[in-house]
Amino acid sequence: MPVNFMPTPQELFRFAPEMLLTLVATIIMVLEPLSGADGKRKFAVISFLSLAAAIALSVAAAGDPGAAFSSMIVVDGFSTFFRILVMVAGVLTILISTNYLRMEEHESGEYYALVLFSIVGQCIMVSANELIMLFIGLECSSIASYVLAGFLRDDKRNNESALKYFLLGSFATAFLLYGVAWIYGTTGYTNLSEIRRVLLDPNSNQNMVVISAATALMFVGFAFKVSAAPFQMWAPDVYQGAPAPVTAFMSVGPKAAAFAMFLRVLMTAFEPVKDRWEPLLWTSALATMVIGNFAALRQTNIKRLLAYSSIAHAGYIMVALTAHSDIGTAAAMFYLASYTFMNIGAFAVVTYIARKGERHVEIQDLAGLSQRRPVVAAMLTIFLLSLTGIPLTAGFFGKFYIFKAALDANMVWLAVLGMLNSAVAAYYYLRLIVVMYMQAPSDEMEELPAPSVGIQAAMFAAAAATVFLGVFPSVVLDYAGKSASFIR
Amino acid sequence: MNLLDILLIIPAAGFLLTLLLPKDNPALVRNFTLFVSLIAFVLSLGLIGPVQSNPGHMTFETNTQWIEYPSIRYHVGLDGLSLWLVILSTFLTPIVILVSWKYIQNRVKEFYAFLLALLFGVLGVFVALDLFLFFVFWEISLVPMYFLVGIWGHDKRIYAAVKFFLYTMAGSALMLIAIIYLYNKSGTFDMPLMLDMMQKGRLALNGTEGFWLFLAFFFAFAIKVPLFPLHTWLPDAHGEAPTAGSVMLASVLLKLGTYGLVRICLPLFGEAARQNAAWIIGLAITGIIYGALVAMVQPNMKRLVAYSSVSHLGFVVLGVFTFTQVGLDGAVYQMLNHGISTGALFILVGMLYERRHSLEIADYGGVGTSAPWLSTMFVITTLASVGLPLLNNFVGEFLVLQGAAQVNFLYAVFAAIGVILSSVYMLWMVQRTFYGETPSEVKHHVNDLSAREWAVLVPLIVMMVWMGIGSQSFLPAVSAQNAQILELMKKPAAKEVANAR
Amino acid sequence: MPQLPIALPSQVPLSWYLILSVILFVTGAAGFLLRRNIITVFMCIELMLNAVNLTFIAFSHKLKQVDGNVFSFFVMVVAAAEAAVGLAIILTVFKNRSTLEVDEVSSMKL
Amino acid sequence: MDVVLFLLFASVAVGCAINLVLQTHPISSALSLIGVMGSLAVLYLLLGGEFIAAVQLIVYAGAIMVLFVFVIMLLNAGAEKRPTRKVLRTAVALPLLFTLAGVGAWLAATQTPKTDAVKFGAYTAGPAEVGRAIFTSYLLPFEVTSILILIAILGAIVLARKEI
Amino acid sequence: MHQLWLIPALPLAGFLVNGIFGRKLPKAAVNAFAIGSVLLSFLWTVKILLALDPLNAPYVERYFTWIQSGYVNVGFDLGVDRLTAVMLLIVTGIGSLIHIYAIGYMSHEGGYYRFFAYMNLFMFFMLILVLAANYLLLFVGWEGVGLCSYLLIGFYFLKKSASDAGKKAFVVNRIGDFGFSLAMFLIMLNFGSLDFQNVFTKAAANGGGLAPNTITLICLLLLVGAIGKSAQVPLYVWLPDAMEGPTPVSALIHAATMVTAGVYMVARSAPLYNLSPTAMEVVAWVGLITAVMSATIGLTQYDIKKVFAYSTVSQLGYMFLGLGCGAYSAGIFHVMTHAFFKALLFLGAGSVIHALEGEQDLRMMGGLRSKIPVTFSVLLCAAVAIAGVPPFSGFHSKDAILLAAHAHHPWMYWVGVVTAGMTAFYVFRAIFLCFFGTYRGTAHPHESPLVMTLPLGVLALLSLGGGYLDVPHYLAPIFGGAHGEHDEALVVISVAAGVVGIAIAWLFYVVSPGLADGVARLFSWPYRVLYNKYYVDEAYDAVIVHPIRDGSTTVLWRVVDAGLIDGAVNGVGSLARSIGGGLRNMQSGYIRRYAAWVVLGSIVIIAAVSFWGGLR
Repeated sequence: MPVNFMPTPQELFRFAPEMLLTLVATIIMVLEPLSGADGKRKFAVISFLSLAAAIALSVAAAGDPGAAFSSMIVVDGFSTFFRILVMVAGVLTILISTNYLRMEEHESGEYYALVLFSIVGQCIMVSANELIMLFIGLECSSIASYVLAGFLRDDKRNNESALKYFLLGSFATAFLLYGVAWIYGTTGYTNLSEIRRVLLDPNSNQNMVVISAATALMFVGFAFKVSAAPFQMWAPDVYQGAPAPVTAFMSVGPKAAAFAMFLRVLMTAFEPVKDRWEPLLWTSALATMVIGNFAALRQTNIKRLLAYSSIAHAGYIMVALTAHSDIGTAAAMFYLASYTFMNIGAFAVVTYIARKGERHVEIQDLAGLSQRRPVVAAMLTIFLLSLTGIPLTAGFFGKFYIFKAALDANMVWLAVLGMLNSAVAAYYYLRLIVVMYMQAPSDEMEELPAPSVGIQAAMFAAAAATVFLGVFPSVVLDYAGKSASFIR
Repeated sequence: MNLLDILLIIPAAGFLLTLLLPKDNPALVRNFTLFVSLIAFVLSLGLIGPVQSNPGHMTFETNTQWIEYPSIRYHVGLDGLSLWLVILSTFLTPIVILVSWKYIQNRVKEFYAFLLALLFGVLGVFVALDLFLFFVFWEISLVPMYFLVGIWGHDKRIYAAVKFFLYTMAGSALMLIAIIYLYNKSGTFDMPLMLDMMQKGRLALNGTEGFWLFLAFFFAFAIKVPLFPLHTWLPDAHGEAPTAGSVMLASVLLKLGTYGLVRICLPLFGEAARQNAAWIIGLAITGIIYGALVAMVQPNMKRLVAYSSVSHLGFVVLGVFTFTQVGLDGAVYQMLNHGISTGALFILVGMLYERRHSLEIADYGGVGTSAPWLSTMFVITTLASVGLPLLNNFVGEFLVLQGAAQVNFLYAVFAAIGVILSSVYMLWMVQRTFYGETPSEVKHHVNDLSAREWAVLVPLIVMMVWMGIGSQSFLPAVSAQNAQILELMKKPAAKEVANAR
Repeated sequence: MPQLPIALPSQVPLSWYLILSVILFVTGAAGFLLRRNIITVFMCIELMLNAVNLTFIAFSHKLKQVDGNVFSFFVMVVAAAEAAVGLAIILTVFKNRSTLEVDEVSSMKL
Repeated sequence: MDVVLFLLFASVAVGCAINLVLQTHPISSALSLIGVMGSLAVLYLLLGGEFIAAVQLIVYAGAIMVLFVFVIMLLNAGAEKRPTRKVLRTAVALPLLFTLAGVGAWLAATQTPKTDAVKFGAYTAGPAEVGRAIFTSYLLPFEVTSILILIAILGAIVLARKEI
Repeated sequence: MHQLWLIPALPLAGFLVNGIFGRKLPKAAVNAFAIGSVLLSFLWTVKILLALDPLNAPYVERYFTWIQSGYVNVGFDLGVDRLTAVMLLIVTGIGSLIHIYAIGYMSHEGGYYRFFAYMNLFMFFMLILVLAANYLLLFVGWEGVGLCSYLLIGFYFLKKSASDAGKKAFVVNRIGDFGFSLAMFLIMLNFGSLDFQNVFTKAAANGGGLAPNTITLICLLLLVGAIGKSAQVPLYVWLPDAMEGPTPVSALIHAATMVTAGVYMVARSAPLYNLSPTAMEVVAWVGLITAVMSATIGLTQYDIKKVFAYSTVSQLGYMFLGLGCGAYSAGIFHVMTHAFFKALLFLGAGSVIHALEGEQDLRMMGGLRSKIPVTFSVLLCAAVAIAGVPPFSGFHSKDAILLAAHAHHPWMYWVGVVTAGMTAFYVFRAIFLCFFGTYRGTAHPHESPLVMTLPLGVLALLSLGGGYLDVPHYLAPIFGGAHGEHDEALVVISVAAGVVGIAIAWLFYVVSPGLADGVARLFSWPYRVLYNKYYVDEAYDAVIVHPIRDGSTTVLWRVVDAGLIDGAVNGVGSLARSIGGGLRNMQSGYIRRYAAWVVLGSIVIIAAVSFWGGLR
């Protein structure tokens, strides 16, 4: 039995971004106790740079696609897309975090290290081609997220958020794992391509009942991670309780990675049994949209509102998943990209508005923002319009592609219901705009200081990306379309 | 890069530049936006000649790729149908900018910026030949209007703005689905291409598809028109919007709906349109009479005018769904007429509001004594609105009714009742507002027109007379394009007959 | 060896292991739903993971592959990591609220 | 022999598991869990998982559970207060769980191949086999678990350390 | 080219000048523009008519295409034929006189320039109406005069009753126009043109191949228009109220010109009506009913202008009777003579009112014969003319109509005769109440200035001698010759009826003034009905106006619009919110409950996927 301990340089190169980030995170971890209270800013800079370098490495690695480490991971267009996406989300998160942490007097290198680790986990998730790999990546990402959610350890809401996230997350992971175990048992493989092969093999004589049950168990795990109905309950509580920048990150990075892994599992391994999945996805997508949108109608806390909105958006992406097609995959990828920018942008504003102790997270705290900080208000308006799906913003094209994919797959009714849902959604996004633009600021509002450079940079970058994707969506979509076929 | 493209760019660029202007210099903002809108207007006049020389075809066409997949093209062009609507938009924009000169005193910059953005949106809708592009502009036009109503409106402005937005969103949601569905059927968003495919039999919609697609588009447009019973957003939006908003809403935005009906519903879904014409005409006529009756009893001027719009737009829909040359010409002409005369009515109501700060008719009376010219203008506009001959609305109403009579004489009978009622409510408002003894509040606050207001009103009055007498300056271009549309509606049926043989 | 009232098979069917794992898994889930002490709730998750491991190893035996064993090894590692973080989270919760009642950690709702 | 051993330890495992759920004091629960783990280790052995049985005892029962017990002691967590009667909740939750168990058991019992029987010694995954797998095809996950543990350490530090 | 367009354009110019600059112009300039333009128009008319004489065929000038769409092609065309010529002369001639009169009458009123501007505008539209060479242009004038009528009735806009009356006039006219426009649609549809020449040529050729019912429908709808404009039953209600306007307006618009537009239009459409005996019958009936009904009302009124107003309605009924009997030329003849004497009656009444500083109630007059002799004498001229006393103008035209009626249906003649008697009675009743007996008022009567009496004199001459202008003969080429042979006996009877009416009036109001009241008491119930004008206004209010207004407010606006439609819309909104509230309640905040959802969800999903999917 030839035993090959040594990975080839090529393999290492394909895994280089993760290695770089791990290295940097470890260094930060080590240096953290050695730096003084004022020297924490450098960790942000280091993380920022390392993420930039990792993005560059991912791009470089994409030039030489292929599997690595006994097919544990694959570097293809799809994984590169999501790698870059989660790293960009990380960059934006770091930008909006620095000032927040300083304000909360919790600035420390560990935060950045955790973000980096979480991103490593997500990168592994999106490129994993193996259920084990996928599971470990998922855990890396999740555990780091649990900690981040409870990062301000003296804050009750942080604790609660972390506990809920942790307990429910682990609970759902157990279901996922159980599903994996059964899949392993029935097919004999944990490699996605192998599973596909077995399922396609007409001679394998698989017991469909068990496979279905196993996929259902896995679905529970995935649906939980992407906060799809009926497993979305944790999201509002966790999002509301976690520190604002962390919420921004959680609603984007892990979600995008979870969707990526969901897509890959669905499209690669279980595409042969997609008939089984379809009604399930259909129902879940619809329920997710409905729950997210309708429940958001009654929210007064911006973070919680955005949490419900993110549930609703998960629902839209589920519609794309339901389509089971390259177009659907590409649509989901594009949507996640646009969603990343608009949502982090929105959270950047929330982070800015909230200020110390997150006291200002009620919708009414936005009153008259357009007069107090016109630029910030304009930015938030762009993000909200994009979330609503108004043309010339990324969100519009996202929805457009998704519903186009749904129609391609002949799911006219799902598309119609989805669009009507997005009309409902317009109501609560509008409400924020109403408060910003059409209500006068109340007298007892305290002075809003100018946003920090980081928040400004994040806001502008996100807004620019939102508008750019809204005008020239092909830039991303073409890429997504090309890479969508890789996961089949 | 032809004149039309430049015309589209100007308001967009104006919008962005306005945003860059200093916030604390409203005069600069006003002058700048006025300048921009005047340039747009002057340029748009340059469109007339080329289009009129070839009104049945697209002129100033630009067709370049915007997005590769799915193939979305920046395909714009102008024909006889859209020409006058484009000019109406550019014509009214400087006017509403002038109207708001004094009225808008807070957040001036945003206000004027939104006006330019609105112009951009509506121009885009009128010139887009790609369904997707059409939809994009359709939605873009929604946003500035939302802000105009929501920020600078009256007391219930937020409710009105949100209602307006959600109503339209609900409609456009379905339209988007239909657009995508069409794309999936045909592989293109390009309207002329689609029509061509239909003519050649390469794109055929079966009955059910045609019906649902038609309905999806129709629903979106009917909300915008607004057709009874989808009209309830209109009185609220009109009633609460600032003058400029009401004017643009009534004069231009409502036309998006009727324009869509003519531009998209008729040629693309001729068969379905024909099959559904009966109940749609029923709704249109109901709207005509209903709008008039409800307008009659409104105590608030703006709401009155708003309900009158419901009535007037009913005529347009009626004309469109007669599928006759006469009716269609009348409908399109009526769109323009309504734009001018109802716009002017809103401006005049706004002028009264600026003076007396009330929209309740009961708060007025005897304005004729203290502001004779204002009253004169108001009466002239009212008369135009009730369809007095030699003023603009008459021509449109005459043609629409003639077209209706051609299809079914009873349609004309019932629709003509609306004409009677329109004189009732309009004159009643005039009487209660301008005649009688002058209360002291009115006497002290309501003074006659200023030079700026003259500048606003005279062009409108001139247009009313011109369009009433010289309809030949406008109608031939419209007619030619409408003939094309009717021709397109006929073709598939003819083909079926051919296939049956 | 006394005669058992029911006839036992000479070898244990694989399904028995699987049924056992189902029972353990469900018991863990039941504990999660029924217990109110956060630490106990957490332990129930561990129980569920154990059930998963049992499945892996049973299938590993059936398939004559080492992969199942490896997988359950990784599950253990993950369980350890989770335990470290989870207990830390529980500690912070306890520090702030002085309670381990899971239902009392419910300030955010609706 | 296999059957007896299986039944014995299976019943111990189930009994301990149920005890875990029923006990109100966390310490008792923790000890029950250790019981479950111990008996599972035996079952692993029966299934040929020698390495994993050892790890189960050393790492799981030995380290992780000790950590649990340690925390329980540290927090001085007493027994749960007498739960307020939540008849409805129990009435809903228990049938739910029984259904889940029923469905799962039914699946396991009927939908797996009948011929598969577990023969002791038929297959062994000793340290050698596992080690070979871990350092060849599973090299990457194995390395990544180190990241995972790093994260866990970092997380524990972040959350549990005293104020700087 | 004879520049026909100048005829209406001149008053239009006068309107524009006075309307735009009138406020700043001195009165003399206003007068000069207003009256000058109308006079010039009159002179221009005369010049053209002389140039065109003998005008055996219509003369049409085409200017530009007004509306062109599909088969609809309407030009801005003006034309003259003999019918138009008669109308043109009446309109411009009487118009000029009344304009001159108005200088005196309006001299003390505010808004002087406005008055003349409106009057000129009216002249413009009226001239368009008679000159129009197609129905649509006729409709322009038709609506335009309605507008001017509205503006002029509401001239005293501070008075609510005045603006109410104006609105009423406009709206009722609009109901008529509704019919007219529908008729136009049908004409356009069936004849493919609105051009008089085209339509009539086609109609002459075997009815244009149209079904008789269509022709009848067209004629009846045209009649609806005519009824509205010419104040026939049932749309006459606006005309008495229209007396709220200044008296020259009543004379010009509501007696001499505009209200006869209906007659003109029916006469103009004679080629169509000739094809439809049914429609003709209806026209005759409408005319007769109107004549009788308003004559009876006129018997009891006390407002001098109201009396003349009902008389106008009644006389218009006569004209319609004539038209309906096929005697178009007689109808037009009566239009002319009526224009003379009714204008005179109103202007005379205006002079009386002017003299009494605004008093209009006959009961507050009396014995003015000596105080304003000129006015008295001209009014007397008018009265004998309207009473049908030979040889004055009214006699000739009324006679022609009654003879035609007799030829049509003899009983119609008898009704007409009775009406003629009533007409004579109430006109002279007014004269006697006003000028005989003793003065019952408080003002100090004084004779009107020359500028007012001069036109009165001219009109008096016309009233007396106008009957010798042989209009029926002049119009014979268009409408054919006289109808019904000249029967001396019938003439005598009708004259006798008029004389009897005068005699009774003399008896009641001069000889024994108490007698009238006695009769009124004797027939108190019929008297009350007549005095209250058959309660028609009240009935309209109760049956049409109030139901529509209240129904619109309560049912349509509050219930349908705000309640049902908006309620549904808002209901969807609140439904969504309550759904949202319900879904939100899933979010209890309890971890274990969330876990229960997870478990429940898994069970459902596993069951669904494995059983439903797997066992399929």
